[in-house]
Amino acid sequence: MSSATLYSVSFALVHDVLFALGRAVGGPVGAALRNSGLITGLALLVFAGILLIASLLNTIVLIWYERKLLGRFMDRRGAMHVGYAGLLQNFADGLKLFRKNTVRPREADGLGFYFGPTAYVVTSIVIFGVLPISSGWNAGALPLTLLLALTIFSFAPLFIFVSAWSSNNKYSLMGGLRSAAQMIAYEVPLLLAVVAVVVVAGSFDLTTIVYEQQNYWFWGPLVVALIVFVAAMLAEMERIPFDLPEAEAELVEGWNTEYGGMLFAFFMLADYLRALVGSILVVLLFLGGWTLPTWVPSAATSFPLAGILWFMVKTYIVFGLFVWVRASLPRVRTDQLLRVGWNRMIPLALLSVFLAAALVTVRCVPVFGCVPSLGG
Amino acid sequence: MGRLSAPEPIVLPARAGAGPTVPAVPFVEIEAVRAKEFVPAAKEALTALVAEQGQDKLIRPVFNWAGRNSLFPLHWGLACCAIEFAAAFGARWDAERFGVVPRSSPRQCDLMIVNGTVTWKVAHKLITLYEQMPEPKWVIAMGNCATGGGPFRTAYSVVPGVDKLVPVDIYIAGCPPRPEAMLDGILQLERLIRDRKE
Amino acid sequence: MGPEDLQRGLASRLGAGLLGVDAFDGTAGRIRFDRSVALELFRAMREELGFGHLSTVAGIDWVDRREVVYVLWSDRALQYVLLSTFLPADDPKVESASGVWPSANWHEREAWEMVDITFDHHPDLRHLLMPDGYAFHPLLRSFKLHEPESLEVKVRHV
Amino acid sequence: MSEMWINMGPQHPMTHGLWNLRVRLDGELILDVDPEMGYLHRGIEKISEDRHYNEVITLMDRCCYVAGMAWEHLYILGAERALHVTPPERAEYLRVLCDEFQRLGSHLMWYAAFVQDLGLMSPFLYGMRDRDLVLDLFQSYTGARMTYEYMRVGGVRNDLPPGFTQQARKVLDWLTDRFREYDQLCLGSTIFRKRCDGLGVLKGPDAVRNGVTGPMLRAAGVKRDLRKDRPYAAYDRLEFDVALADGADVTARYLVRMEEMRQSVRLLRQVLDWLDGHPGPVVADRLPRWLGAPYAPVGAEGYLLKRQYPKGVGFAAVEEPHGEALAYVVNEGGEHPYRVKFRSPVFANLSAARTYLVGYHVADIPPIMGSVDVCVGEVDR
Amino acid sequence: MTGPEAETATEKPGDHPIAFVARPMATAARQFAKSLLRPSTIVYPYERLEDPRFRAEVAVAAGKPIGVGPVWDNYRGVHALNIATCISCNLCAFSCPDLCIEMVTVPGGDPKHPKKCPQIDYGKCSYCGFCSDACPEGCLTMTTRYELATPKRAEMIYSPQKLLEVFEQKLPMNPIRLERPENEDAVLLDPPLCIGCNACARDCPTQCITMLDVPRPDAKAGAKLPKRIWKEPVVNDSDCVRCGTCISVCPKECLFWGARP
Repeated sequence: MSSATLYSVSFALVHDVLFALGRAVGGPVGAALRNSGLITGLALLVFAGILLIASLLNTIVLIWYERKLLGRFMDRRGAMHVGYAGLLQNFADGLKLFRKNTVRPREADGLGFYFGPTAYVVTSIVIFGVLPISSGWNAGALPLTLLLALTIFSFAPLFIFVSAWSSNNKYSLMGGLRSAAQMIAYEVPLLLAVVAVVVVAGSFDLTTIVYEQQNYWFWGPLVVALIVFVAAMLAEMERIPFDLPEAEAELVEGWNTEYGGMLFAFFMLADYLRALVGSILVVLLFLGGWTLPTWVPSAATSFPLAGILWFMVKTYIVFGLFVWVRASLPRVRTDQLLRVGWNRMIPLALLSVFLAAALVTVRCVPVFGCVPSLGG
Repeated sequence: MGRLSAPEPIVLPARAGAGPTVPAVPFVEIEAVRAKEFVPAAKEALTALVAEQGQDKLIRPVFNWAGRNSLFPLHWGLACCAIEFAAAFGARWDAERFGVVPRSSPRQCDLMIVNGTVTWKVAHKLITLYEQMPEPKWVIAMGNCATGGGPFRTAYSVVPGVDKLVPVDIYIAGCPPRPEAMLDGILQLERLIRDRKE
Repeated sequence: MGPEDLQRGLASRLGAGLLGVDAFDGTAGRIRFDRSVALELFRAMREELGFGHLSTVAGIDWVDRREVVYVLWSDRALQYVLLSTFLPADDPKVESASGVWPSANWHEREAWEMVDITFDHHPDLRHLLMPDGYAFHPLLRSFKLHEPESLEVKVRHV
Repeated sequence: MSEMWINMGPQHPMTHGLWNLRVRLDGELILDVDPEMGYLHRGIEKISEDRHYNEVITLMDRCCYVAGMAWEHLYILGAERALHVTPPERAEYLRVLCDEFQRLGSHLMWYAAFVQDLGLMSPFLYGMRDRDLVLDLFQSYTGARMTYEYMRVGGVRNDLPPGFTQQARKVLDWLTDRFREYDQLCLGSTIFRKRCDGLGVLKGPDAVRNGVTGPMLRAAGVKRDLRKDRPYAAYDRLEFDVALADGADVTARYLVRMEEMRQSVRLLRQVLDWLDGHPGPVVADRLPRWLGAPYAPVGAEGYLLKRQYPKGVGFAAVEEPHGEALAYVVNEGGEHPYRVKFRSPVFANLSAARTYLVGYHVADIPPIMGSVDVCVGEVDR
Repeated sequence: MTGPEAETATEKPGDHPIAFVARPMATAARQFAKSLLRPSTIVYPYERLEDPRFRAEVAVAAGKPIGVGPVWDNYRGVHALNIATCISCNLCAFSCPDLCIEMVTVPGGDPKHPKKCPQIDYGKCSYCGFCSDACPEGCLTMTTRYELATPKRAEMIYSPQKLLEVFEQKLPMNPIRLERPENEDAVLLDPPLCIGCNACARDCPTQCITMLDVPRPDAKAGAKLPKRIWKEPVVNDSDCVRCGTCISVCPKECLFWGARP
């Protein structure tokens, strides 16, 4: 599968099926079925469907994973009675929220109230279109996938603020403001940390970045960038210790205070989609993507879908780290958060860029790669 | 006076409703302990499909299954029972096992657990919160104060029973009820939802 | 510090307003005073005798008159002292202590609300525990509780 | 953003109970606060006037639901003075045992609620889990987890069951280990220190002027602990130190409460040793006739008392987990108290809210109010 | 981490920022490792605290804070009533601070003395245990049953028969019982008021009052003798349960509590 992209696979699938159908039907209908435009369209649909289902399923499993993990951190069991070990818990939650009435407050702005969460979840899903999950498992060979992914990723504060403002609640508004301030503040170090990776890898294409890590993973030489990236990503994902916009203790539920039913499900879904994207980006940029260190026996990578498997394992381990942080650290305050963002994170990120540039300049990257990284 | 007479040796008899005493269960089985209950439910739904009883019969069990397994109670504490309510979410009882996760915003809740004394001063706020919860929604009157005013029902400021303000689905007696009793109330509510005809 | 010390310390300053100092179990004594010297007594207690902490203000309804009891604590003497004054039931007014001890604010609001004792020059005498506009004073002896039978729950079968 | 009032409560995750903190904000800066109480006012003082002396105990447990034993003790001390009853010595030690276990339980509950306010998720669960052990001990000798109805005028209801002291020691050992863990999770965390240092500062003179008592006052460096200054029950025969800190901020209150828990463990070990070696009666011999029986018939017409019993006024003060609590019990010779007045420490601590909240940010409200340890039941009564 | 390290944590805040974030994370990770296979959760409807295996363990067993030890039976839950030994003395209803106990007639009494047993409304009961402390015969006790959730308010009212069912389940009962005080009050008589009406002896639940003949006092000149039958109640103190029924039915208020000389 490594030679084909996900789109080419779905294209071939649709192509074969439609041609077989067309031949079987014959006549003008059959000819119409073999129309290339129809094939392209259907292939896109299949592709999008696979992406959608894969990302949604992964998100739901991710929520379950977090709940179970958090449970163990807290000396309890977590969801366990719905399905085996609570695996169906989130399906129950989703179905229930689907059936719930959605109440729009009378004073809320109708357009923004519905548009915000919908756009938030849609943009969060779209990111998966450009993320390579294994070699070739993405929308295709776009040269700027990393930039595209981060661009879509940074739409979120806009939609959060729209939904917060339009729900006409003081807590929502404060949550939305905090969210916007925080996301914008941490956008800069996030991008600067990415720049460090880009400088070393020499490409904006995520697939290329992963292939650049065939010999050594980037977390060794770019450890400063990794720290900045993870911290900024925690802030972007609005997880503890940076979950101020949803700070339950002071702002009831933050910017989704007024949302219930399916719109609330959208918010939860989008939050975890973004968490998934964050973990995936960490894996892609610093942990070698779907590749394994060279000392691993080749049997571990030779079976079908091995790339995807190792990729998911890495992603879930990274997300487990986020959960660990969530289980053990308190929340920071807005001013502290912003001060850390502007005063600490950006200099650190600039330092990491400088380091990366220095590394590339003196061409000593492999030396660094050998010492601390697993991917020697 | 007031001395302790020698307690007799304690023998736990077999108990009606307590279920068999479970020996130490291995990890894999205890996680599946309730999953086994879903098999009959799935069978029922399939039977309905086979018998072509109509969409209604098929979809309702699915949604009722979803509804009863993800009850989000409103996160608020009125009085004593709120402490036991919190204890039920603590490590020892862990109500989240049943998918019960407290939410702070009434918009996201489908269960209001009235855990304490309701005074007339808070009554209209309680009604507002109830009305802010989207349908379908349920109310559990936890403890005697919510059920009927409890020890304070003669007082001038206490509502003698929250059922005077909002419709109550489950009453849990106790002053305050143990966390187990609260979980028992939630399980009873799940039974109610299972048999619900929308 | 005992009742005699208190008597000695206060007599000159208060004169006839000091009605007496009794021994009281668990405290340095109970000072009975006339409400006309209330503010003077408060100041003397705080500034001269060092009772810097006002614990509570309790109103008691004796049907024909009302009593206000102030409980003070001195960190120096490590003792409580009670101040007690009686007010006529038709004019239950006394000077507010909240100018001397800011902590008296809420206690006096509660006493006003529950036992209907008006505190002159109180900065913020409004309802504390009952809703605004509640017209009764529940801790008066004339205020009766519900009969339990009148509250029988009408069972609603849902 | 222009100035606005927001209502934090009555249903708000910060409040931990039913009250409403009205906050005037400029952006996120607090300009003014106005706590609005009374949402849980149950008229306990009024109902007490219609109840028999021993039956008021059931109300005391529910008055402050995280520190029921301390309030039982408070009321019982007041009632005993009003009725001229002296409890036996073993009952006094048992009361200290109850008080200190209650202090542990209350402070653990405070810890759980406080860290939850800060966004710390797992310590909340640890606090609740360890508090359940204390409640188990309570249950093993009183029969209930939170509403004990254990103390009686003139003593306590029953003696400890056999084997209690060994179990209690095991729980104390477990808790001592956990305290270290708590400190690592909170004090060991940079974010915690950054959040809590210099927050909610209430200096000693301000605290005294505003009637603030308890751990909040001791965190401001004022050494006032009624157990030491004005010993009641058996505290004068036990060794312990008063927990003190001088930061006057949220961290100082945290330190004081953690130290108090350690001191409680120390006290409890002494009390358990004493109880092991000194069996005896737990109820006084000389009680008023209608208190002599373990039961207390009231409300029955014809329960005639041919004799008027001596009148009296009882005044008692105990160091409750939240601070200084007072009871003023007026006995007019009847079966019911004529008037019962309680002084709740949290009532005074809350009334000073303006002094320690104004000037901070809205995100600071939960930790500050968490460090105050609000129990609405005893504020509103 | 051991004690000294924790001490340094409290003493020197602020240095080593990374280590200070790592310390809470290490604590959480240790807890994670401890609870990986067996968290301290009790899987409630399937495991219960009153199961012997939790009760056998002491409070803190094997590093897990579960199990309440062997004294769970003190818990005050639903009452159990042994109707057979109930003497209808009303003491439980008298002593109830919440007035949740009502005495209702049950079959089994004779028409003169209808047998009345407590009916308890658990929607009002505060589980204080005053009633079972007051019960002189030990027939009303509190058990460890606590599950009382019901969709109908009326189901919370337990009739004597339902309480009997609880009794027949042989649940563990509160073993701590109070002994009667030695210097208890007794029912005393004020003879000049007594008219010998027999009401007290008739209504006494333990039949401990007997009406005995007393000599008629000599009439003094001019003195008016009270109208009375010349019988007076004599109370057998060892049988008396101090329920006060006699005092409450006495039409002349001539019985009262007091110390017997």
